[in-house]
Amino acid sequence: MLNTKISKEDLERISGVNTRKCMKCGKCSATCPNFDAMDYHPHQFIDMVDKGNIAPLLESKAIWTCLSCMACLQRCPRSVEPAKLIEAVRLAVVRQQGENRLAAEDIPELLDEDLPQQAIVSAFRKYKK
Amino acid sequence: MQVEEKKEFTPLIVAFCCNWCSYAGADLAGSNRLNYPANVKIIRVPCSCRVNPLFILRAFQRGADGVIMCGCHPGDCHYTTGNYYARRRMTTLFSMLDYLGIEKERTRVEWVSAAEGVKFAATMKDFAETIQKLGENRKLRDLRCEK
Amino acid sequence: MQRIGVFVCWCGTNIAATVDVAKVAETLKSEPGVVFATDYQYMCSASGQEIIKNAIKEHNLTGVVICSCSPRMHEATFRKTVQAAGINPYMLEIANIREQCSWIHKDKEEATEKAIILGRAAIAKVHLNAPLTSMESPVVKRALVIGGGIAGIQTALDIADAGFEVDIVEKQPTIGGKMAQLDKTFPTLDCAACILTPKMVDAGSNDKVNLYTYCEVDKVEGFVGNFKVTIKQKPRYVDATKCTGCGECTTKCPSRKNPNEFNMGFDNRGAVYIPFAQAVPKVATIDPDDCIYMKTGKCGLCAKVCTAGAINYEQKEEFITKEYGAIVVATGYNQIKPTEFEEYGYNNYKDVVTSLEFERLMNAAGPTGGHLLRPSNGKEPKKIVFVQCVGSRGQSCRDKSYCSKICCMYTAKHAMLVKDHYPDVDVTVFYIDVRTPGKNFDEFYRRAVEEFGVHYIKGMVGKVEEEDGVLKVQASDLLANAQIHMDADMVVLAAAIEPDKSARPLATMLTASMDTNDFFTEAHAKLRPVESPTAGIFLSGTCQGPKDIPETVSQASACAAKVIGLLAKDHLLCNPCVAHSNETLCNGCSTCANVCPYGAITYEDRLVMDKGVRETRRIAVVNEAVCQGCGACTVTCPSGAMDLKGFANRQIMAEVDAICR
Amino acid sequence: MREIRELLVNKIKELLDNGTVDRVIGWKAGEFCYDVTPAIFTKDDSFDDFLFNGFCGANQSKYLIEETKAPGRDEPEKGKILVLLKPCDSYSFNQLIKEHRIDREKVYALGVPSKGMLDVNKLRNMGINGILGIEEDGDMVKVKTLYGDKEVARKDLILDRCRCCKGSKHVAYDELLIPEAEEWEKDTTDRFAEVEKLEQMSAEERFDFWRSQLSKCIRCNACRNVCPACSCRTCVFDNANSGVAAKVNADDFEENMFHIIRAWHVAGRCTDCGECSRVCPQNIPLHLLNRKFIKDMNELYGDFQAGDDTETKGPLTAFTKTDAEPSIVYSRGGDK
Repeated sequence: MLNTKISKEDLERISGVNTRKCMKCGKCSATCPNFDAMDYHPHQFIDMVDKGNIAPLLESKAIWTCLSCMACLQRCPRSVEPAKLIEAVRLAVVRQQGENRLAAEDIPELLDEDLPQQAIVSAFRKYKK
Repeated sequence: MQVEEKKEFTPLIVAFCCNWCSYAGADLAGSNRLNYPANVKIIRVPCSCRVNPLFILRAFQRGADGVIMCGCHPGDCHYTTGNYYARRRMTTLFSMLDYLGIEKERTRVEWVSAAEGVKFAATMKDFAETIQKLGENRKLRDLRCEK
Repeated sequence: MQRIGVFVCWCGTNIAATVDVAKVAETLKSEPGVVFATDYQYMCSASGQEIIKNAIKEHNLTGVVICSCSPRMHEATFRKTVQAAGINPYMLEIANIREQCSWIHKDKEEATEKAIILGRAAIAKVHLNAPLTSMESPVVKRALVIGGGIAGIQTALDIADAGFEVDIVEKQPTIGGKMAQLDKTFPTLDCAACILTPKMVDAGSNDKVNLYTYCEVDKVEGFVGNFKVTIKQKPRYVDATKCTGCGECTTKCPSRKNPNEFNMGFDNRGAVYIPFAQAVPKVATIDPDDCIYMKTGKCGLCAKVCTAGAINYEQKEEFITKEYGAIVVATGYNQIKPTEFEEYGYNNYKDVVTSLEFERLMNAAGPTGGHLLRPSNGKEPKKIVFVQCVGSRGQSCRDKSYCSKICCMYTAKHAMLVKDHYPDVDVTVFYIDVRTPGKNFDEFYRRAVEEFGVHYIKGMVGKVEEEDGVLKVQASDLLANAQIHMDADMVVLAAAIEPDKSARPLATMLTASMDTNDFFTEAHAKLRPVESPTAGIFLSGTCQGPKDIPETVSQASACAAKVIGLLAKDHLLCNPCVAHSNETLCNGCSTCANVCPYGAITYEDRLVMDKGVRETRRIAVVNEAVCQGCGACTVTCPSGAMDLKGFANRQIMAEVDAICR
Repeated sequence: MREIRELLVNKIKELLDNGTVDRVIGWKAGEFCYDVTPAIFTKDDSFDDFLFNGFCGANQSKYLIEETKAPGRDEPEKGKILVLLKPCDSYSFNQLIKEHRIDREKVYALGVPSKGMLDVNKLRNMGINGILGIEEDGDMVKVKTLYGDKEVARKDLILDRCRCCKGSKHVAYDELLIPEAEEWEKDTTDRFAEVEKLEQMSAEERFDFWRSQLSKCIRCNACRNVCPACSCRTCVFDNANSGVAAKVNADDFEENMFHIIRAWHVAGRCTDCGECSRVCPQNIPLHLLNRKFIKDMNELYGDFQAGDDTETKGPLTAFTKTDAEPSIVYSRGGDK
């Protein structure tokens, strides 16, 4: 059972992100290369965390499909750094025992030669606390 | 039986006010008949950046129990930058006084605009109460005064 | 020892009801130096002032203390009074026993006691007062305007209109500035040239206005009323007095591959050129970097075709020094080149342009004759995407932190003009916020949406890539929570505007302060918006912050009013309560100059006699015409050499002592 | 130490001989072997009594104010003066140049290495008295006393101020005596540790601490006279017109006042050279006042080292629009 008591403050502390800096320009989601695979998009993470609407994010597919490519972080004109916030939501889930989506031992099987280095690194990042 | 006469302690407070904002704020408090303790005495200076630490120490030396400095809000200084310098000077000076063991509540900086008569009166009232509670300034005064 | 008179005002019952005025006068009479004390119903009245004047004469007073209302109320009145009786107006101090005493206290005993203490403090101060004389400095009745855009032109014309001479220094060969490059202007859509060029002609032909085009400010000395400015005339290689502006040379020049700055590089000009047809002055200029003769010594075609004999390859830089009473900064802005925003592909794709470039593409006098064509293939675009806030409102190193203010409106204008000229073209605008405060501005924007059918989408563009000659735009539609992919033939970037690069070194020359974005700082954000804190320096137009044309013109005229107010005076009376450096105490350490917001402190080597020794020392010198008397220097000076007249260290300490007695 | 002295004397002679400089500020023995006094040597002087040892701690930069000032009337124009700067002295040197107090053109600055200077009080605290002679020998110091010879580890005698040394790099020089002087092995202490300890105390404890220290002050002005930042031509305390002139401390308040104002006047300019505490005959830890200002300014306005260069404005002559408010003082320190 997921701990749904993760608060906005927890996420801000883990990520160092200040959601109030966002000016809702959507540049993060405009930049996102994996937009279609995400049920919640970078700008929504910022907005929903800001509003304290966190439970849906903890259950979301997006925290696993986010590539951690950091494009949104790079492009954000206000340095809000959505990627870090998504990472924080993911960590909030992963840090609960047994909630990791991917076991370390499963990863080698999934690797293929075309997979970019970054994807492998981010896969490990998503693996466990 | 002799009863020692106990005089109630009324603190002496010196307020340095910049001419353009806080002194005008004090005037506005007056125009609006907003009461604050009579033991607050105002000294007019052109700008908060004119307040030399020597003046503050001098006030304590001569028996002031609290010293407050008021200036324009940062960004609104009549001379554009004066209160920015004053802010750094007072912060470091107050920290030094605290370091020497002088009660930190005896010194204060408050930004009061010409429109903030209410704030001026409230600030002075509050500061006077704080000093009243702290009691007499004994740590930083010229003891010759008592002779 | 001073002979001090104390005058306690009743202010009707305002003071007298809560303060025992007679007791105050009586008590203060026994203060040292007080030779006369009285109270009266209204000190500020004619008869009250008479009492003061008589007492001064009768008792040979050297100093006056008035216990009355706030000095902010009647200090000026009483200064005149004492001056009329023959003593220096600065030998007066006011004890504020109304606003800061009678009005706020109810207990009469308490208020009376406080009034006495306030009176004592004023007496203690007067003891240390010294007569002060306001310095007078003459005003040179000529203004300099730096920058010849719409702001500079408007300011100059208004100043000239008041009968004062005014010089405009413009670094380009012609005045006109950015506005000359614009097509139409919002919110009325009248053409920029139609409203600007008459003003340019006015400026050129007005005999009170001198144009120094192709010139730069080289050096500024002096202070308010008395600036001495050296202007550098860059060589045009054309004798401006002979050139008739016929343009023959510009058509014959064989060096043709030089990007035309006026048309944002969309076409080429000759090495000898006149920026545009309505240029003022209409004089040709040779760019030595492009000229074949200047580079190789061969050609000289322009000299041959010039019947006026105006071409002069030997022309040299010249320096002109003139005096001015006031200087107006009107250095304007530039639009940033969004080269660092690689996601928009500005560097790679010709069809991604900035809005100023787009302005030229739409302009009837532009490279395409006003026919909107794609720069890549010269075909008409069918779909245009506008992106707002490019480089504005950001916090990263490539962004400006401020809102560029004009983009929302000109983007709406562009979108509307495109739809007006080419109704079939699909126009989409990506925005973060649409900001349209201004008369008829929001109506204008709504017309673009409602009448012309421009699509406004909330969200930014994340990526622009070209595929088969089509720009693929990837963007957010935040309200639909979707990432959109759309094709476009052109992408127009509303890139941020920034102050002109020449502003920073100019600010240093003028000792005028700037913010971190290099916009000039105004003396007061609300109450003195067209003056720099440095006396005699005025701000016109976008050098102070982003502005549209209506706002620029109103600020330019406001600025002119301030300049005229200054130039109308024959002399400036300086505030005598200024800083003063004691030469025997001064260390020459420069700390005071570091905190002076006005650049009023300079240093000179002076022969000083101190403790029986005569030696040359570096000494701080305060320019009393420039100093405004804030006192920042007096506190930063460790040796106490710097003091403030009228608010001297000893005066303030005497007040402290009197209060704490 | 001997080898360095020899190297130094040779270098000085070379610079005097080739006319680069016409005099040098060096050191001579005072009454005792450990009270070394700065002294001027010229070409004609014998260098036999020229000293260079662990007691040559004095920061010489301040002398340059007098030595490089414009000549008075009828005075001959002097040539360049050679100054020997330890790494820490070079900060004061820079600061004085920033303040236009030294004419850089009239100085030849030779950077000399330092491995920490010695504190004779530490010998005394070990119970070693009647000192006749001190000889440094590598890591050891040999002390000749009335009561026989003693040997002490050099590191145990290092001045406290050197234990938080700014490093062996000179920030200003014309030439370095030993170009690649290596960092000496110091028993490093955090220079703000003592300040922090005080900050942690209650206000009453702090007050008692400072009263017990400052009440020792005999107002000899040694701290003021040695300080390269406290170098006003006329000090406010000596200026009859300043309103605060005082030659002696008449009471507790004036003891406080003198030291607060002294620390305030050098705040943002003090390079933390530690000379004030070194010369105090009453051993008052005066540097703790200066360090408090330095620590506060570092924490509130960003790290700043006075004398790092000759241009940067000090923290009290600069500002940012978002500086902390003075009320921050209420929430800092030990007793909140």
